[in-house]
Amino acid sequence: MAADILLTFITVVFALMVVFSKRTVVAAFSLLMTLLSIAMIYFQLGTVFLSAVQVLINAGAIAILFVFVMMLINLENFTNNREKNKTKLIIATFTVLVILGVLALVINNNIETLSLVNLADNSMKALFEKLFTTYYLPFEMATVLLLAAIVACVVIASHGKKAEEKQ
Amino acid sequence: MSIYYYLSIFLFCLGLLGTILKKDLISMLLCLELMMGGVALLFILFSKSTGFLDAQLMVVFTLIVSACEVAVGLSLIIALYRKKQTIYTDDIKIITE
Amino acid sequence: MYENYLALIPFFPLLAFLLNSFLIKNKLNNVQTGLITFMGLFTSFILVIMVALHVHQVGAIHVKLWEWMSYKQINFDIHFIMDELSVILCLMVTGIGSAIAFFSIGYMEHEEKVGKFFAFFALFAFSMLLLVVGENFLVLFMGWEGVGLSSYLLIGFWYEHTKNGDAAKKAFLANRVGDFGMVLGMIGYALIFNTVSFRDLQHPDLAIIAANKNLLIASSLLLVLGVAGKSAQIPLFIWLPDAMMGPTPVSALMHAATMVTAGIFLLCRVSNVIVHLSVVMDVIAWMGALTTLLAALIALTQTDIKKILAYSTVSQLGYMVMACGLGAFSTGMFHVFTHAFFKALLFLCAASVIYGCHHEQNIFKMGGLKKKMPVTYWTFLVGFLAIAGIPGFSGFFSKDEILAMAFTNPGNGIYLYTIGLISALLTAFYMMRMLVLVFIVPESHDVHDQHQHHVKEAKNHDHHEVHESPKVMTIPLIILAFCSFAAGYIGMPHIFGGHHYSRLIQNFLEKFVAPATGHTHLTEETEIIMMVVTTVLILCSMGAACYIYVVNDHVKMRDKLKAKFLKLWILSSNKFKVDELYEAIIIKPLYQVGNFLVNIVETHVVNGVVKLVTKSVDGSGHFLDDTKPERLEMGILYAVIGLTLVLTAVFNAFVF
Amino acid sequence: MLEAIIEILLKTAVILALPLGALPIIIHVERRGAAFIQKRLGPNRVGPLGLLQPLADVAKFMFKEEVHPSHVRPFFYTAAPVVALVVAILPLACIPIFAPIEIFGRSVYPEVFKSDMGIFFAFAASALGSYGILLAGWASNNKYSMLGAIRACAQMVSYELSLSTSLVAMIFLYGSNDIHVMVAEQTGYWFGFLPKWGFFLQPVAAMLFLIGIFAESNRLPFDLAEGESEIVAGYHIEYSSMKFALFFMAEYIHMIALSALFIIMFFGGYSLLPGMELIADRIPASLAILQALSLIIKVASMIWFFVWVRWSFPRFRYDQLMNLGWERLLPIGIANLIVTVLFVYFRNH
Repeated sequence: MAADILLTFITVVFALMVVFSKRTVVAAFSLLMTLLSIAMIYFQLGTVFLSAVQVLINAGAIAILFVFVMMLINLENFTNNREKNKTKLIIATFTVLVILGVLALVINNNIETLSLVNLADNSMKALFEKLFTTYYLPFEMATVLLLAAIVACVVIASHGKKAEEKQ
Repeated sequence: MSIYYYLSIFLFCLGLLGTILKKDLISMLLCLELMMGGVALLFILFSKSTGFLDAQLMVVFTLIVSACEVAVGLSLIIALYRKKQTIYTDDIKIITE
Repeated sequence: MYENYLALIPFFPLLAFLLNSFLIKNKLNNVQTGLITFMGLFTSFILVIMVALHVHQVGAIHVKLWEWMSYKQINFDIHFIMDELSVILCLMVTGIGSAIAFFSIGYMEHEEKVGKFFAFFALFAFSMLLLVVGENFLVLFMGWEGVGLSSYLLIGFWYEHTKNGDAAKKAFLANRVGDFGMVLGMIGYALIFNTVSFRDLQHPDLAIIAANKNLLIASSLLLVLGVAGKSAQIPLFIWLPDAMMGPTPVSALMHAATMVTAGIFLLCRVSNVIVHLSVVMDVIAWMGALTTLLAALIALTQTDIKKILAYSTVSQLGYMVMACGLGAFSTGMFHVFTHAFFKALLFLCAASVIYGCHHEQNIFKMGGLKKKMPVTYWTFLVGFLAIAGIPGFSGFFSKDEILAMAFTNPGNGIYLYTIGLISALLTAFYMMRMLVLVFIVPESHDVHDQHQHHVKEAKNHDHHEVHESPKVMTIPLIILAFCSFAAGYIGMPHIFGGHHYSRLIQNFLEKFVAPATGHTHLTEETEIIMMVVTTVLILCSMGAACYIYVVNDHVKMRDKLKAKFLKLWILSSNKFKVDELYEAIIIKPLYQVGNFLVNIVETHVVNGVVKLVTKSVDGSGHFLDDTKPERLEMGILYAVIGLTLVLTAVFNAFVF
Repeated sequence: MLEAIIEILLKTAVILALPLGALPIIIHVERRGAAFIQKRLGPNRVGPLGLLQPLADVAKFMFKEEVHPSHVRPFFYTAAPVVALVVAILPLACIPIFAPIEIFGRSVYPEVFKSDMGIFFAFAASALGSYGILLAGWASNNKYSMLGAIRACAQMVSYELSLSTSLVAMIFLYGSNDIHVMVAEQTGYWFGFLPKWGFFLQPVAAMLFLIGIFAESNRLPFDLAEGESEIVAGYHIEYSSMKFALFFMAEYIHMIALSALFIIMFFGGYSLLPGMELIADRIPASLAILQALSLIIKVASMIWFFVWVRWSFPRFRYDQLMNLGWERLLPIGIANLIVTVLFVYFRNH
């Protein structure tokens, strides 16, 4: 139980830093830390492979992309002189709190059923055999999606460059 | 284990709030990533409590989707930056040139 | 062996149709296409003769080609039958058909696109054979429709002039109305008797007839509507006179000999059933009688040669339907048989007259053709004598038998007899009038000059001299003249024919058709008296016609007559205003309903609703759209709010 | 619970001691090797044969003046080297030195973090390597270091592909991603003399992994990050003394970890070298030590190979580098993957 609380605390702290930090690079690295702490939670929950995957993909690739792009655009030296729109802040926080309340209600009402743990054998082999049998179509769709994403990135990124060369 | 449920919805809502409050596009994308983390965690928790293991596969798929989304999102931001030299949402209101 | 001959009979006209229309795309000249159709019809004519002889000895033969579909226990299959009834009609269709095909080779020689004409001709023959040879309602109806279609195509052959197109459309629509009744009647019969095949209907189960009497009467009356449509009876006869717009051989073949008899053929097919329904029989009888009288009256004042013949066909058809109505189906069929010959003959003579006078159809403009077109004159004379009912010719035998049947019919026979007699006299009168005006009376000069003047403008080729039509047209005329003379003798009444020669065709027909029952016996003497009386009256009416039109100048006489019976004359000349009547009763109200729907319902109700919807959506759109520049984040916020609302609504069990 | 903690602490001590202890030797080997290749003597003044030279270097780094430039982003500037080192050491946690042995009635696993996902975790940790460099480059807030960091990061991210494809190919081949199973698969000989190493089974995957390692650890043909001649030592320009030493250590440990992975997959990990079975059969107790020894020898030879390659290949240009990574190695990797999958499929059926 102690480990649970500790990990949740860490994740919450870093999550808050992501949202409320002034500088975006700080936000990016705190996102990295949140993702790593989520990986730790996975590990603690027993799904070891997923934590490895989480570290490898989320922390290892996506977060890097963020920092990478931030450095490319050197976001830092932007003067952030935009005025803080008070009314928007209030409305947004209010509605988000309402949504949070609704979700909390959902969990509160069925916390008993949710928290009992019935561990099926979660050996990775059995689980991932399922990936290639019952979920074969989504798996193929995912590959197609990835391919499309790669092509999209190449096109979008290079498109801009071509325009530049023309000028 | 039950505290993680609250954590996941907290992450989700925080990400949502961040997406709304943030000024520039990249941090919005960041917060989106945060929401994704929250959802994935919820998947795992449900798979543990109901014993339905396939949910863990869903996490893999959400990861894939979030990876694609981030990749395309960031390349769009770069292209946008090249064109408009700014990625603050206030400046990108006008769609036409 | 004879079964495959039977199967092949309709095949040859179909082959001719296909050859003419698809395979040989106007590479052939007119004569070759004509020959193809003629050969098609002639071969099937020979087949019909062979099968007919076989049927004469053995009785009906039938062949099933293939199963089409079956519904509950009714199975619809393409099934041909050659029984006594269809033998007669097949002979007529193929025989007269090939004669007319031969004739129209000559007649249509100078037209363009004649390949198309002969293709439709063959199509008509094929569908008519289907109709006749069909063993069940299905095949009959296929033929029925095919015939309707080809009549539309042939009437509208010269579709360049809108009048021909309209006439074709009118024919088709009238037929459609009839077909509508026909289909419902067929369905009624199928449901009641659980079969569509005529062999079952030949010996219907009386219990069934008694059980659903009303439904049976209703469907039979609907069938009668179909008959009226096809055989141009009272309600739906308007299309036949207009059908004269087509080429004359077409009117000869279809609107005289074969197609119009389809209605009577249908009545004979279901005769065994409707015989037990006295109501239906009376309706048929009275319909026939009234049509005969009306058509004869109108024919009196017509000036177009083909219109007169058309109305005379309508009145003769009225005779046949009246015969069927009286229960004497075989007599009706006998009259169909004889009428086909002399009416086809008359039409072909008219055709050769028109051909000779360079497409002039008004009888007052013709005159004195006796010397110029002798062969046509003599054949026309034979036809005239037959239709008028002069003893010795075919018309006399069949028409008098009908009148005798009417006379002996217990119920309202006597009234029908008088109407029949009057219309016979009128027939004789207007036929004489036509004969005299076209052939005997010398051409009047003023009319003649006008005629010449008209000819010079229209045609600048060869001299306007009227000449006899070529050999290819006169040979069929002679053949048909002989047939129309001889056809009567196979159905002679007892008096002349003695024991085993009399009523040959009627007895042969009665093997299938319901025999005439319930007629009081006619003694020999009364029969002879009746014959003498009718012939004397006919001769008087012919004399009257001669006196009026030949003895003194017909122009002065016409004016005097017109003055005396002015109102009657006007009424009859413009066809008793039947078209205008239909116009007023059916067509105008339809237009009014249409206008009402368009002006009131359309503009206010439908558009109104549509405007309402668009206005509301547009309005609500504006309501939500806050004028400030659209903020990206607020968009996301609204989306998420919406999502949560939906989800809470859907999963409220979990939430509360 | 207590024994577990003690056991983990003991193991981490061993795991840390080995590379850190070996570090000075590696540096020395590096410098002497470079000299040897360039036909010069190299450091042999300090102590016998110059063996004490590394100690001298370490002392140098420690006592150098700690320069802390003002224009630097303070927190991230100091955090970068620490992150780099930590991330470099993490993969070592799951690399076993010898087969699990029976002591005091319990079977003890050599690696600190025992899981059947061992190779994955090592690989994931090495993927985090680029953070150290990115942080350093960005924190030191000058153009050259930023450029160096971006290049290094791009290179590491793209060469992860070739690493992962060959890794997956090998996992297919061995049928599981537990390192012990992999090593068990590779013990024994083909035709009597050839050891059953992954290298002979899958030379293509081996080459890919090797190139990947060089790129990941920014070693020479790919050391665009600290290309001295172009961008003046890349991302760790602003770093002086100890922080620079940390970066240095991180790089070397990362190199050791990656070569250890390479050895596990392609050279049989801790499986005994050809001559060693004879000794092992005679003294069963010594099996673990011999296995550890063979692993260390293999890693040492790998390090020497690094040094050798460093001083014999010219540096790649950036576009050549990227071209090689994406348009050459990736297709080969995927093709190899497909071939192995088919091979494994037919082998099993």
